[in-house]
Amino acid sequence: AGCAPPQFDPVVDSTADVDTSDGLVIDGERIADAELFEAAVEEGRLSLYSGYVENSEKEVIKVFEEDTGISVDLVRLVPNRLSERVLSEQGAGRLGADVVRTSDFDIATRMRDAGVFQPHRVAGYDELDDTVRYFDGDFYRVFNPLYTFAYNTALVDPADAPKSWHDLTDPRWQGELGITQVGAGGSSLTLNRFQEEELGPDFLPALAEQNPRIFDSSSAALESLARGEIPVATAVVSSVNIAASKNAPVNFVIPEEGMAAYDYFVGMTDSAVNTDAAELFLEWNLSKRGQDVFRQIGEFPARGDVEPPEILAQQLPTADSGKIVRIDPEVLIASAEGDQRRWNGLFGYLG
Amino acid sequence: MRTLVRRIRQGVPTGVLLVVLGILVVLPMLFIALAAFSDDVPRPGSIGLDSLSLDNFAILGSSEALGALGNSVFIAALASVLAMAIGCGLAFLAARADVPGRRFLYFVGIAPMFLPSLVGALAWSLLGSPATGFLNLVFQGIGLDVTLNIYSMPGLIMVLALYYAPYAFLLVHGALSLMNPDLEEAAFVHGGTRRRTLSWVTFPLALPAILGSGVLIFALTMENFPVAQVIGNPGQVETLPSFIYRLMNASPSRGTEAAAVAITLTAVLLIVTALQQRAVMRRKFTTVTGKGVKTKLVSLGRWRWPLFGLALVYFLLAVVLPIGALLISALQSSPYVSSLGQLTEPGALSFYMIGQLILSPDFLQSAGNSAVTAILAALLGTAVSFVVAYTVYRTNSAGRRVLEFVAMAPLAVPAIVLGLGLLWTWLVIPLPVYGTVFVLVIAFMAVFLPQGYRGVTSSILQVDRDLEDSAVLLGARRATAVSWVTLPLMRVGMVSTVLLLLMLCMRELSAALFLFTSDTRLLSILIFDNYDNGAMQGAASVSLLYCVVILIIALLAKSFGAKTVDGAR
Amino acid sequence: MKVQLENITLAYGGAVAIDDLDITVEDGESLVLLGKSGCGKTSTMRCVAGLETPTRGRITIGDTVVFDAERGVAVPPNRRNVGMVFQSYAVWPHRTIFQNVAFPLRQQKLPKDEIRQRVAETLEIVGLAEFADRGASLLSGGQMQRVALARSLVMRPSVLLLDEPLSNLDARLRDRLRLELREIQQRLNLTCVYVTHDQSEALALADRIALMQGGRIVQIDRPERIYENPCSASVADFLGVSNVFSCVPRGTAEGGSLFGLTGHDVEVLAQDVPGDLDAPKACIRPEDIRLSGDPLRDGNDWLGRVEVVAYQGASVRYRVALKGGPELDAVVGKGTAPLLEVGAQVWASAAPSAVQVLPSEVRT
Amino acid sequence: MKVQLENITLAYGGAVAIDDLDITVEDGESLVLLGKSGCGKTSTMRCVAGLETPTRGRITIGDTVVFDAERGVAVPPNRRNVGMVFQSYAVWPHRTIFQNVAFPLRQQKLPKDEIRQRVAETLEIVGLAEFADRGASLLSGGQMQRVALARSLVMRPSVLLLDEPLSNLDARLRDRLRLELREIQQRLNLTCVYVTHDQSEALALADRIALMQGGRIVQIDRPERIYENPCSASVADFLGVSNVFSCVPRGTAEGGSLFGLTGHDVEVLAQDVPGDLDAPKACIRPEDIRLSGDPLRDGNDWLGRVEVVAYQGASVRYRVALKGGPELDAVVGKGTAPLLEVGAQVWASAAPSAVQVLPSEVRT
Ligand SMILES: Nc1ncnc2c1ncn2[C@@H]1O[C@H](COP(=O)(O)OP(=O)(O)OP(=O)(O)O)[C@@H](O)[C@H]1O
Ligand SMILES: Nc1ncnc2c1ncn2[C@@H]1O[C@H](COP(=O)(O)OP(=O)(O)OP(=O)(O)O)[C@@H](O)[C@H]1O
Ligand SMILES: [Mg+2]
Ligand SMILES: [Mg+2]
Repeated sequence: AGCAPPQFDPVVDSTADVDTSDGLVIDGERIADAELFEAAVEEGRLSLYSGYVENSEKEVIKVFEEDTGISVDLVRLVPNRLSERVLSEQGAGRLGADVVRTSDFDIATRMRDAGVFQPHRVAGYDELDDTVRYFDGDFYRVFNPLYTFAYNTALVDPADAPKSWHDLTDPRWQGELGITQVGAGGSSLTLNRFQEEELGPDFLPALAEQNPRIFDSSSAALESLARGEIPVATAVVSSVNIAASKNAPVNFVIPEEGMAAYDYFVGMTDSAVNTDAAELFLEWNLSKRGQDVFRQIGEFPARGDVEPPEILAQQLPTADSGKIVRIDPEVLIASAEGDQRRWNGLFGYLG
Repeated sequence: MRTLVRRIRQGVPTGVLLVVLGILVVLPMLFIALAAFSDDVPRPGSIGLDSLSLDNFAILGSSEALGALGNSVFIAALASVLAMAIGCGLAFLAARADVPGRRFLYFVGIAPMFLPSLVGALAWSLLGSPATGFLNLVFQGIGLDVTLNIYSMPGLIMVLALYYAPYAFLLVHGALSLMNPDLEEAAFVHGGTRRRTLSWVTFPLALPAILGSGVLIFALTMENFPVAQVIGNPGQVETLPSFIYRLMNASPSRGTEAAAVAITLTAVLLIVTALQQRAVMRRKFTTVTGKGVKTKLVSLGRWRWPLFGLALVYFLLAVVLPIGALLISALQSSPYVSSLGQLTEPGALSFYMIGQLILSPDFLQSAGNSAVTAILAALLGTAVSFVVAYTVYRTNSAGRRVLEFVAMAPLAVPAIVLGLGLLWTWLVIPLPVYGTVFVLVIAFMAVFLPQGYRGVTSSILQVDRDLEDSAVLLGARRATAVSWVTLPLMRVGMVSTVLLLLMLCMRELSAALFLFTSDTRLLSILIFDNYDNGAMQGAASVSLLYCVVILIIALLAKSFGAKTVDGAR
Repeated sequence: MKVQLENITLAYGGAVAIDDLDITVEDGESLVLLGKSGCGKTSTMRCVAGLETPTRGRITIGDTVVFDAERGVAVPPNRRNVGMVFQSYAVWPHRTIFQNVAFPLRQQKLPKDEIRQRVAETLEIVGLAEFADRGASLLSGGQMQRVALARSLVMRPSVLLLDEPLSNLDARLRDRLRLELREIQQRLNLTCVYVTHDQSEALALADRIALMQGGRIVQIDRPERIYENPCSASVADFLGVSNVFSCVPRGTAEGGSLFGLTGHDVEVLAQDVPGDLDAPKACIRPEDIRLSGDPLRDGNDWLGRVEVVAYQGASVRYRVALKGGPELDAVVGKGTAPLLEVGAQVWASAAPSAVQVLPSEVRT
Repeated sequence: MKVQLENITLAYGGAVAIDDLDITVEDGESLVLLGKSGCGKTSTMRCVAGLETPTRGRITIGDTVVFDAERGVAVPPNRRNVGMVFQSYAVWPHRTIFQNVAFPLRQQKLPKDEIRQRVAETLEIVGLAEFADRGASLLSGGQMQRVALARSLVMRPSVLLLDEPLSNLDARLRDRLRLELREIQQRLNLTCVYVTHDQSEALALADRIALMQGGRIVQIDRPERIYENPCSASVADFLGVSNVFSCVPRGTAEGGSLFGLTGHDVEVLAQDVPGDLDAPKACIRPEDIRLSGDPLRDGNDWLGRVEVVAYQGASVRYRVALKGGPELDAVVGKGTAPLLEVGAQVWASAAPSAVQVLPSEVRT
């Protein structure tokens, strides 16, 4: 043992050309005019309630704070509990957040119905397509984590690794797979819908036949994968990226059939105190600069004009390649109950 | 009329208590009850009785729920029995036996509490996972052909028992320290063997503590989620806590159904409490009388060393191995270990991350928050518990039986569900505490009231009332008499209770989740976030530091005086 | 201060321990409660002290009503200024003897010096001066009892309740403390209620004796009087009259009334017998029986045989089986007669004035 | 079974409670331990029972050495078959009376029926038959003490240790239980060690009495003998001889030796005085003093004045201030003399044979 820092590669490279002489301009892109920027700096801080993965959100905040000098107070909860808390605080008129970030369209709309959000039109509002902006700017989709599967590189030679979802049903992986149960949140539901829609009705039964180990959350699955308890598991690209950056012997696969992309939304609250800082945060999130940070973490950016990321030396396909499958929120909500029941039945799972 | 006035006057203290407990416990529970009977979650702003229904209870009839319940009951029963055996045994050794190193055994008894069950479970999954567990690597290394699989029913039971034994230890240790050897000697003289004396006099006299901790452990293992998730889940052992977790985490969330399950659990637990209350109220357990207490150690003869050895084995399993595993995992630069040899390679282990962590403002802030919250909650919680216990067992005020049930009720509700009730309560109550550390203190007091109450009760029952009454007759006010006679006599029990609450508060996660803010994050949240991020190394590092923090606080608390009661010296 | 209990009834759970009890203890009086084990003595004291809540009745101390079930009055114990020595001692095991004894003075907020001095004095009285700094549970039984006594004495309450305060002390010490107690009680004009099972203690300490039976007072009077005139055979029995026999009236004879002992062939002559008694019993104190070689011919004379001889220090106790009659206890002063052997034939005699014929019980 | 203690020394912390003690209790004998509060009686019993570990010495019960400090033998209490009634009762509060009493029989693994029957018998003896199913802590003090007694009696141990087993019982009950105890002890040929502070109890129960002082035995003998011939003035004092006066020899006179009471003008004639005593004291029992209007002229006659009259039931106790001398206690049987008033002039007389001159202490 020693005290030297281990060789960790930082996930996000935040070097950029930041110019605050007249508003906020980063790498040539004007993110805020002078008026907004000064007002935001005047407020100096903002409160963010987020359901996004803690470490990643912290990377984002770090870059934002470097760029603007505004500090962000983070309350981080998994999306479900976040929703519970936001709705309760909202109901009592004591919502403490200026900005809320959450996954799941269902959660975001329920918050909206409760009057959590106030509309704000970002600079490039008109150029954004309808899968990004919602309800006149009540909230925006900012990025999509990509759900695929990953393997332990110490146990599985990249050459032998499964290349497609259907490879997972190969007898070779009998008892060697880890998956996350369908009820673990919106991400699991999205993956499930993707599997049903894209891989055919026989895929899940076949997967169940493999007798996979079922985890209650994707983080637990990834943890086991990194430790080598299971060689292959379903996983989210950004999480794999972060784990790998901490020397975990893991890598993900870009399957032939594509991967499931679920949504993350962000919006400014109706009760926001630091309105200018909150607006600036939204602008920054949807700017090329912000989108680039998400990209580096391993998320698929929402803006069409930002390149898909290159993660762990693998270039992710573009949005129009057909390999990034986003499920329509309405469809997802409509089929959630049936999907869960079928999944539980197939995998003999309680829930 | 006068009688009425007297009734009211006599009722006032109980009334005040009922109000305090009402806000602390009953209101959150009411919210949960309401949720259980509503179609929609009754959040502040949308509380109403218009959507009442019994639909949520349908879930109880599902085969999944029944299966999970059956599993849980089985696991909780076995784990409780095992934990009780370990805890009571250790408590006896540390409090009453002439084993070598008694002080050390006290430490052994409480040390596992330093490891939150989540951390303990993680550590054991590091140690005993069939593929890469350190123990299995060791077995391989020395050529043993055994594979330990912690991901199994026995594994789950073992880990639960290991980490819940300290509950029994603390409560029973308090009770055994207050034993009057005359009572034991009488059995010994009248032909009872040592073992018989223990089982006829010593342990039955500690019955309030034993039953009390039994109820606690049973209820807590029944709803413990972290161990169920980390150990049970990979082994596909379905339990009630995973079930509730899934209900809470489902998308959309099925909070009302979780509440229904919780309410049912509450009902069951109230019955258990009633049974226990009957057993305790019917008999007397006074061991400290006005005719003197001369604490005396029981001589174990040739069993001294073997029993000490057993205690060491427990220490090894519950503390040394897990801490070792955590240490390795906090230091190692890659989470993946295929053989132990790999760890000796240069650069495989590094203190850098831990160092970084200690200095990080995140850690420092949450450590401070945790310490402040836990100390406040432990002290206040013990105080409230004492007042409740005193009212229940030392006064005739009307409604004291009810107090006991109220005090025990939070036990039945999984903390995550209770956390919701607390959130709603403190959003609705017009006091400026929401969003401050105080709301966490209050929440912890509510969540751990049963533990505190049980801890205090068992020792209050052992002190003869005459001792306190005589002080009152000699001119002291009741409060003076309590602080001069009763409290000092109960000192061991009280310190145990404070310690217990302290450690529970330090590690409590679920109840805090809905109430913390960016300024009032706690260490436990930091650990959970790290784990949830898949950053096992971070989780392990925080856990280690966290153990150190708890250790320091616990040692401080202990040095405030868990001496035994045997005459002023 | 005068202590008055009226119609007090106390029940533990279902069991009635005190049953509609009335007593008055006069100001400065020392009242001894006598009664069988379990008859309710301790319970009565606890009611006076305020440690139990009777279901009915009223208790007055001095001019203050400290308890009244009907009006809902219940003054807490610490404001009644009542001291109590507990039967169970209630010595605080976690304190030193000094701390135990100094406690009531601390409560009265006396200056340190005075406390130290008064505690020292009191410890001197009970003979524990050298133990002041010893932990209170590191004592022998009798020493603990003395701590309990000292603690109540040092307080100088207006009413002192003593529940067998000397039961575990040796005779000499008991004698001495009894005198001290009496002296203190009279000097400070304390009102005392005292429970003891020691006959001579009762007699030495009491201004009046109250006899309890089954939660009630059956007789209350000055010691000599209660001793000379027990109101029933069971009281007499309790006061040490060991010869108690059922009897039936056989009319009057010269010098008194004649009674036949039920189930026996023996007759008894008694003086001053009240009319029609309910289940009459003849009671004769063992000290009033004379044993000798010849009948005395001035009252009752029975022939008998010595069955048991028990040496009692200053006296000898005989058990004599009467011919055709019951066994009789007789106590004979050591110097007053030659020792008899077991088996000896003797005449047992008793003056008719020494025979009391009493109702078996009195209804109260 | 014979119990033998040799050279037993026991210390609590630093304080020596028993100091090089030797006693032998013969098989079937009932030995009463008498001594001041705190002299080591309880400690001695605890050593026999095996509850304390002496620092030195040897204890034999029957033929078995149960303790030997040198050879490191220490048989645990449960294998000594010794019963003990604790001074603090040690009744198990969480059990019923039946359970308390049945415990020793359960340990002997007797059949249920026999247990039930023997417990019922024993509870009958102590008068608690109707309480069998009551919780043991819901009793009065005396009732608890009887439970403790019953528990030891039912066991029929080979050695029975009784530490003031009747101290909280009323006189009648105590009398009865004392007889029962004696009867059981003799029937079962039990070896008994008994601590009591009640003189008549000691005399009634003891085959021999052992007098303890400061952790040692100072005299051990048959009751009459120890009573008639105390070995020292302090023993005499302890045995109820309340008239003890320092004196100096003044040579012999007709009918005995003459002594002057130190500090007084009064002389005492005594018979059978051994030669050169260390700090001699004259001891006269109060029962041996005669009070009358005239001097007796056949021994000691002192003029005095009655100071205190105390009524004692069967007798009256006077305190008489002798002219030019100390105060004298006299106990006079009730019937034997007319009652004297306070202030009356009387002659106090004592036969020279009733005056014992003894050394103040004996060194052992
Ligand atoms: N646990 C103890 N620690 C220290 N000293 C003790 C302890 N128990 C008793 N002693 C001391 O030892 C001496 C003898 O005690 P023991 O109990 O044998 O007396 P005892 O003769 O039974 O007196 P009593 O008649 O008052 O019961 C006493 O002076 C007492 O103070
Ligand atoms: N805590 C209790 N619960 C139930 N019954 C009780 C309790 N305490 C006493 N008793 C009963 O009440 C009656 C009176 O008890 P109390 O203690 O007054 O008797 P006592 O006259 O003091 O007797 P003793 O001389 O034996 O001390 C007894 O029959 C006893 O069994
Ligand atoms: Mg009593
Ligand atoms: Mg003793």
